[in-house]
Amino acid sequence: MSGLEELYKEIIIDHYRSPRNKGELPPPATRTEGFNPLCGDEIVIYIDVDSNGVLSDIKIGGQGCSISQSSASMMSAAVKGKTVAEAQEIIGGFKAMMSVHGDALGDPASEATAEPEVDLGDLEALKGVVKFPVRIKCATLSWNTLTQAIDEATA
Amino acid sequence: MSGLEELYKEIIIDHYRSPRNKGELPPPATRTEGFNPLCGDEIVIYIDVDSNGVLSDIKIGGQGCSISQSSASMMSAAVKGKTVAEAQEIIGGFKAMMSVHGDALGDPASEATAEPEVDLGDLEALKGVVKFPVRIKCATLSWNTLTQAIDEATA
Amino acid sequence: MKGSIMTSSPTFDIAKIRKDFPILSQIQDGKRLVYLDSGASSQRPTSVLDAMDHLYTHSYANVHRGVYQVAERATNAYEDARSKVAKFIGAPSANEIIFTKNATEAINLVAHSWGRANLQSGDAVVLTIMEHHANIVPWQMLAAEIGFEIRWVAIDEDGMLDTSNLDVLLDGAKMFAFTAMSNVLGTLTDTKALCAAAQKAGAVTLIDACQSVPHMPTDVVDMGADFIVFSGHKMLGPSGIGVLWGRAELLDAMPPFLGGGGMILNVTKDGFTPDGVPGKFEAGTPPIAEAVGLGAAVDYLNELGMEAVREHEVSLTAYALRTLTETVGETLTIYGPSEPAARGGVLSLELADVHAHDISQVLDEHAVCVRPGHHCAKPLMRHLGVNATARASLYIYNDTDDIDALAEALVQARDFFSI
Amino acid sequence: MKGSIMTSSPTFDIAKIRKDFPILSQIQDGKRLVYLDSGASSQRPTSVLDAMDHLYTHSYANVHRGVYQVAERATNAYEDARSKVAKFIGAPSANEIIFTKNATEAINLVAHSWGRANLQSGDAVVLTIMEHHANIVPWQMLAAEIGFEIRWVAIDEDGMLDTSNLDVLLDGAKMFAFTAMSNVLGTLTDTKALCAAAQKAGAVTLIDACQSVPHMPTDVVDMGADFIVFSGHKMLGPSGIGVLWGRAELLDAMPPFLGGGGMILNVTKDGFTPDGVPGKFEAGTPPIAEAVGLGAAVDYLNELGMEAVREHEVSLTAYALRTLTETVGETLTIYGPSEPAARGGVLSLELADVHAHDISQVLDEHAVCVRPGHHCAKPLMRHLGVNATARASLYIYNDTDDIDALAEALVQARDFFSI
Ligand SMILES: Cc1ncc(COP(=O)(O)O)c(C=O)c1O
Ligand SMILES: Cc1ncc(COP(=O)(O)O)c(C=O)c1O
Repeated sequence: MSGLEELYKEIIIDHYRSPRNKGELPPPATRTEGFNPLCGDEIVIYIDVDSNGVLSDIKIGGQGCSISQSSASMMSAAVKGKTVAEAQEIIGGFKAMMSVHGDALGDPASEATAEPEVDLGDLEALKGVVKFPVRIKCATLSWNTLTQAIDEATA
Repeated sequence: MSGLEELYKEIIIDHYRSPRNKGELPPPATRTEGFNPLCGDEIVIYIDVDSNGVLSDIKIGGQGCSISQSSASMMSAAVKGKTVAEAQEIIGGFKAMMSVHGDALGDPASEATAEPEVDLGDLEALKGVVKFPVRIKCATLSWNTLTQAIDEATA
Repeated sequence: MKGSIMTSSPTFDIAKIRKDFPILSQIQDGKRLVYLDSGASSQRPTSVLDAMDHLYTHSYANVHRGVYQVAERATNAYEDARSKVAKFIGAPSANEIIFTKNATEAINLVAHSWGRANLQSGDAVVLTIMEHHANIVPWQMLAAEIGFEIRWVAIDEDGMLDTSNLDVLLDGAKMFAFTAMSNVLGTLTDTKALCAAAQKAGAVTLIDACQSVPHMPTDVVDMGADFIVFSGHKMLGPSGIGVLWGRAELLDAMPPFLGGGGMILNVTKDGFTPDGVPGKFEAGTPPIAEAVGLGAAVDYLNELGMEAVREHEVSLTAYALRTLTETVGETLTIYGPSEPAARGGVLSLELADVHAHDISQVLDEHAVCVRPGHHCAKPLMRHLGVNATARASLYIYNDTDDIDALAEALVQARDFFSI
Repeated sequence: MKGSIMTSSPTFDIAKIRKDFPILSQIQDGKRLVYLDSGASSQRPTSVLDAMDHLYTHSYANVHRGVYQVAERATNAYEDARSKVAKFIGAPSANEIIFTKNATEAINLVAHSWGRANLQSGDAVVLTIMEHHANIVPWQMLAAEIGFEIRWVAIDEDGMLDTSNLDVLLDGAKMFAFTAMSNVLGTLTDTKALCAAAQKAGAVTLIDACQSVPHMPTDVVDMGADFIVFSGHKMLGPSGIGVLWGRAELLDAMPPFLGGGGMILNVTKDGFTPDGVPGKFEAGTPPIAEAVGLGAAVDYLNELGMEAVREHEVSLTAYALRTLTETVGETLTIYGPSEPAARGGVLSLELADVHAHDISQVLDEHAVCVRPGHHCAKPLMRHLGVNATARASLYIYNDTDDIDALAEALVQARDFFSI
C-alpha cells in the first residue's frame, strides 16, 4: 500500500478529521461556491478582505473527500491573515505544484507555468496527489474557488 | 451481365425511353408529389376521378431512374380508365409482388400480405427488381404516390 | 433481508461468460480485475467487437444512399440491428426504433420535439426524485424557456417510489418521465402501474430504461409506455449509440429534432419537407458500426435469456447484501430497497465518515472497480442527505468471487482509515 | 484541363497504404473492389480498428467519473484524442474541441445554442447554394421559428463561388455558414477570404469542413474561422463521431445544447448550473471508443502528411479528369471546376440521359462503387438543373487502376444503355 500511504499522509488525514477554519462568515463577507462536477464535491468559501487588502478572515464549508477537504483546510490556514497579493502567490505556488505532471485534461498548447519560489509548508504534503491525476481536481477545487472569491471580493 | 439483363428488361427500357401518359392535367385534377429521399427521384401525378368513380385520366411528371420512370409509365397505362376499386386492386397486386422478398427496411412484425389474384400484364416485367432490394423503393415510388393521390381525390 | 442461496442458475455459466470478455482476464498489480461499474458502462464480449470489425473490414459504406452491393450490405446490417432492438423490447414495429448517440440525446429529442410541440406555460411535467440528470436537465431547460411546472414524486424510507399522492401530482400533467430503475438505489419502479396512472390522467409517459433494459426482460407494449430510452454501452454494446422507442402515432406527429441529410423528403431554398419515421429523427450519418455492435449485443443477451440474466442478478444481489453486511459490519450503509427482488444489482455504499472518493481509491489498490460520486443524481443525493456514495453495480459476468473481493477490500479500507 | 502526370509522390506508397485497409482487398464477382465513395464515408485502416479494440479489451470504462485505474486510462485515452484532433486542425486549445455524433449534430448545436442566443427576427444568415443539407436545414428550422432571412451565395459556370456581391449579401448578416469544399462539385472555397469578408461585416463564420479536413492541411487560426465542423467517418475514423471546433470566447458565452449528465456543475430541483467547455456541450456518455478511433485516424493521416495527401489527390483528380474524358467521350459530363488544383477529388458524373441510379447499378457489376443521387444538396442540384449525378470520390487508397476501372465500367454502362 505504498502508493496509498504516499497519497494519504498523516497530516492530510489530520486536516480531514479536524478541518481548520470550518464554518461560515456573516455578510458582508464574500461567499463563493465551487463544485467538482465529476464527484459531487461542493465547497463554500467565505472571506473578509479588509481595507488594507488583508484576507482578515476565511471560513470553509461544504463536503468532500479527504483530499479536497484537507487541501481546503490547509489552504485556509496558509492564507489567513495574508495580503491578497501574498495569498495569490501561495495559490500560484500550489497550482504549480499540482501541475508538475500537468492537468492531463488540459491544453496541448499550455505549459506548466514556472514554479515560483513559494514556501508551501504543510501543503507540500499534497505533492503525492500528482501521482493520482484524477485526484488533482479534488486538491485544486478549493484553490480555484478561492481565486474566484478573491476576484469577487476585490472587484 | 445476366443479373443486369434481368433487371433491365427490354420493356422497362422501352417505357423509360417512351413514357406513357407523360405530362400534366389542369385543375381541378388532383396533383400529388412523391419523393424518394434516398436518390432524389421526384414524381408528380395528376389524376381525374369522374363522378362514377372512374380514374378517367392520369398524367405523370418528374424525373427518375429507369426503374422508377418505367414503373410509373406502366402504372399509368394499367390504371387509366379503371374504377378506383379496380385501381386499388392493381396497386395491391403490384405491392404484393414487390414485397415477395420483403421490403428489407420494414417491419419485423409485418408479413407480406397474401398476393391477390391480379393480372399485372406488362408490370410483371418489374418482378426482377425484388432481387435488387435497394431498387424496390424506385419501383414503388409512383405507386405510393398514386395511393396518396386517390386518397386526396376521393376524400 | 431475504434471497436465495443459489447464485447462478444451471444454464448460467459465469466462467464461460467471463471468457467472452477479454478485459476481465486482466491482472492489475497481481490481482484479478473486479469490474463492478457496469451501471456506468458495461464491458462487451468479443462477439460484439467482431461484429463491428467484420462490418468495417467487409461491408462498410454509408447507409441508405448507395446502390452498390457493399452499401446495400451496410444498410441491411444497420436496419437488421434496428429490427433486433425492436424485437428485444417488444416494439410493434422496427420503424419505432430511433438510434441516437446515447440515452441522453434520446430524452433531449423527446423534450425538444414532443415537448415544444405539446407543452405550454402553465402545464406540468412530473419527474421522480430518483431521476438521473439526463431525465431532469432537459426538462429544466425547456421549462426555463416555456415556463411549465416540474413536479416531483418522492421516495419512502426503503428507497421505493412513494405513489401515495401520485394522482394529485399527475392531475393536469402532460408528461410523466420516470426511471424504470434507479442508478443509485437500484429501486425498480412499477412501470406498468405508473403508465396506467399517467394514461388515466391524460399524461404521456417517458421511461428512462437505461438501467432496466440491460438487466431484465422488457416489453414496451405490456408496460403501456409512450416513449422509452436506453443506451447501448450499458448492455454490452459499444459506446456512441442510444435508443429511443416511441409509439408510432406520437413519433409521426412530432416535428424533427436535428436537421440535415437523411431526414428529409425534399429541400428547396425556401424550406424542407421531413421524411417519415425513423428517418425524420436520424439526421446525418448514423452510428452505423455501433448499431451493428448493439445488434450483436442483443444476440448475446438473447442467447443467455433475459429471464436468466435477471435471476442471476437477483441471486448475486442477495448474496452481496448478505455478505457485505456480515463481513464489513455496521460501519457500512447500503442504500436502497432491502428486498433483492425489488431492486437491480446496484449497491450504493457508505463506509462511516470515509468519503466515497477515498474508498474507491483504496478499492482500486485491490483491483476492485467501483464508482464514487453523485452518479448524476444530485437531487436524489440531496434528498438522501449524502454527498457521494461508492457504487458497486453488477452484471452477467460478475460472480460471488467479485463480491467477496469487494467485501475484503472494504474491510481493508475501513482499517486503512482506522474506523 | 491542366495537371501533372505524376499520380503519386515518392513518399506516397499506395500499394502499402492499401494493405492497411482490409476491405479493399475484397474480390466482388471476381473483380477487385474499386471503392470510390469516400466522400460519403471513407474506409479505415487496421490501426484504427486496433485502437478501438485495444481500448475495449484493456482500458474501457465510462469517462470522467471513475477514480480506478481502468477508468483513468479510459478518460486519458478519450482526452488524448481531443488533443490530437486539436493539433490536427491547429486549434489553440483542446478545450475548444467538442465531440458530437457527426458533423450534422455539430451544426445543429451551433444553430440551437449560438443561434437562439444571437439571432432575432429581421436578422440574416448567409449560406451558399453549394451547401449540404446539414448546413441548410438547421438554419431553415431555426428561421421558421425565429423569422430571420436566409441569403444565398451563388456559383459561376465553372462551379466556383460567385463572390461578386458577397459584401451586399453579408451586409447586416449575423452568420455566414459555408462549405470549405463542395461534396458534389469538389469546389474549394477560399475560406480565409470568406472569413475575412464576414469579419469585416461583423458576421460570425461556420465552416462546413467535412470534405476538406480529411483531404488537406487545416489551420483554423489561419483561416480566421469562428466555428468549424467535420466528421470522423470521412477521415478514416469510425462512424458515430463528429467534431465541432469553436473559438473559446464564443463557446464560453453559449448556452448548453443537450442537457444531462456530464454537462453540469450542479443540479437541484430548481435548476442546474452548466459546466465549462467542452463538458457543457457533451451531455451523456460520449463516443468514447469512437474518439480513440478518430485519434488513431489522425495519427495515420499525420504519418502520411496532409500535404502529401493533398498532392496525391490533386494528381489523381487530374488523371481522372483526363482519363474519363478521353475514354468515355462526349456523352460524359463531369461537373465542377476544370482545374484540378481548384478542387478536391469529388467527380460528379452524368452519362447522357442515363440516370445516375442506373449507371451506379451497372458500375456495381464491375465492382466499382460510386454514389448516385442528390448527395444531400438538392438546392445545388436544382441550380445545376440535374436530378441526380453518379459521384466518384477519391481518397488516399485510390490509384490510377481505380480510375481506369471506373472509365472502363462507364464505357460498359454507355454501351449497355446503347447511347
Ligand atoms: C459537405 C458535407 N457536410 C456535411 C455532411 C454531413 O456529415 P455527417 O453525415 O457525418 O453528419 C457531409 C457528409 O455527408 C458533407 O459532405
Ligand atoms: C438511469 C440513467 N439514465 C440515463 C443515463 C444516461 O445515459 P447516457 O450517458 O448513455 O446518455 C444513465 C447512465 O449514466 C442512467 O443510469
